[in-house]
Amino acid sequence: MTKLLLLGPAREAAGVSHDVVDGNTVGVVLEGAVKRYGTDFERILAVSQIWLNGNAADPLDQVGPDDEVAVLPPISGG
Amino acid sequence: MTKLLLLGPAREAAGVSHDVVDGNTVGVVLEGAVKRYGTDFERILAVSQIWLNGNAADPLDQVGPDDEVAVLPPISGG
Amino acid sequence: MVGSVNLASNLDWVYVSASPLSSDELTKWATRPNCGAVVTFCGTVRNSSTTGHEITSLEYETSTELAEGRLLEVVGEARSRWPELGAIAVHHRVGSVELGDTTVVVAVSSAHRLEAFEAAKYLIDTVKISVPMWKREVWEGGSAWSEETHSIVSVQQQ
Amino acid sequence: MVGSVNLASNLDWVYVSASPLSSDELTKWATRPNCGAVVTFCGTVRNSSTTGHEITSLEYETSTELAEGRLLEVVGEARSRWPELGAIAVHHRVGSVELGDTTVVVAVSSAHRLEAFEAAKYLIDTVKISVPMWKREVWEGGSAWSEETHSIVSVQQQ
Repeated sequence: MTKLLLLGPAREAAGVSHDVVDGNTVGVVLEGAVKRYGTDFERILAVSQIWLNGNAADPLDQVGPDDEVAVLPPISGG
Repeated sequence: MTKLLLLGPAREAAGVSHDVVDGNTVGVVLEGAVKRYGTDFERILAVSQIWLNGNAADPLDQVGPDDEVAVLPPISGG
Repeated sequence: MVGSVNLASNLDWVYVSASPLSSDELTKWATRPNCGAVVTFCGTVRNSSTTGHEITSLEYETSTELAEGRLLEVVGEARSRWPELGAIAVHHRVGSVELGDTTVVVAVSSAHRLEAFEAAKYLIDTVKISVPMWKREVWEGGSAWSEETHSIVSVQQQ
Repeated sequence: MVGSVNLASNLDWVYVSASPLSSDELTKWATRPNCGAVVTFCGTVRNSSTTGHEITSLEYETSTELAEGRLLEVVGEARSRWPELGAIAVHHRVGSVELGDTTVVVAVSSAHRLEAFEAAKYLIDTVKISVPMWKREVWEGGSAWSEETHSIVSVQQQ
């Protein structure tokens, strides 16, 4: 169980900004997210950065219930 | 007769900011100013720029009663 | 005073806000007795679109926590590049912003002006590419994400 | 609104003033619908002296007419170097200016930020060396002309 934060187009494709997903690594959490939100989300995830607690994450990083995995699609500047 | 404008240290050395001096060229007007204000003024004049009606002047430029000769010592920035 | 302030020094102030930004407030805050120069940058919404519509406003979306964290990283990188800087403030608007309104303000003070200019330019250039911030263009009857996009880059890359 | 304004365009505003300057007024004035960037520079009196005294204020002296004329020349040169600029304002204080108070403000707007930064830096650099302006340092019990001086240079030389 890990917190998931979905931003911009990822939030729009998922239909939610915050969620909780099963999994003990970043990669497993994101697989669960794709299963839950479908192919629009999967397409955006493919070009997104993944942060864990505010820093760039690796799919193999371990996660627990207090961690937050964030999906950050390409940005459009200020 | 030409208007004379004295600025910063030139104004201080002359004791006046505005004056009227005889002469039909910039050079003659400035000679008259040196005679009137003395050596402190002369020393500052030697390192000053001279403008005639807002533009850089030559000692030989002709002047009349509506013209203004300005003495601009080195500046100290903003 | 709200936003993430480095309270130890009172020299860094970053803020992501849904309320109008005041460049005057940032300029005054950044002005310090030992600093002869303050450079302020304001980015405003202009009538130019990536989607071809007559836009009436922009809608900015982010995570305040992630965005303020990244803004503090950008400020920290500026300090390491220009150690002589005085105060640094960076505020970014979120939510709906009308045409002509300010979306981002940077204010930097320094004893001398060269570093203040260089640091202000680095700060806004880096904020634009390093801080998570998504922009929707809004027009009469519709809206869409801005079509000029790029991956978020680290604060060292600029 | 006072000072020498290019009324034909309402894009250029120079002013030599004995009253306090407002960087906020210049920033707001320079903000235009087609300009996404505004860069503002404020120069303030700091506690640093060329004469070795504990200065309490500065005293600026000029001819308003000559100074405003030269400021318009500086603005004109900036326009010829960066034709895409929006509005340009340069205000300079004269008379007595206290520590911490603003002596000069430059505000420049542009569609994109690079030109606004470059032009603002050119403008203040050139104002400092091209505009007739004499500075006295004032301390408890005395005053003297600033000892850092240089000849006035043309607006093209920067």
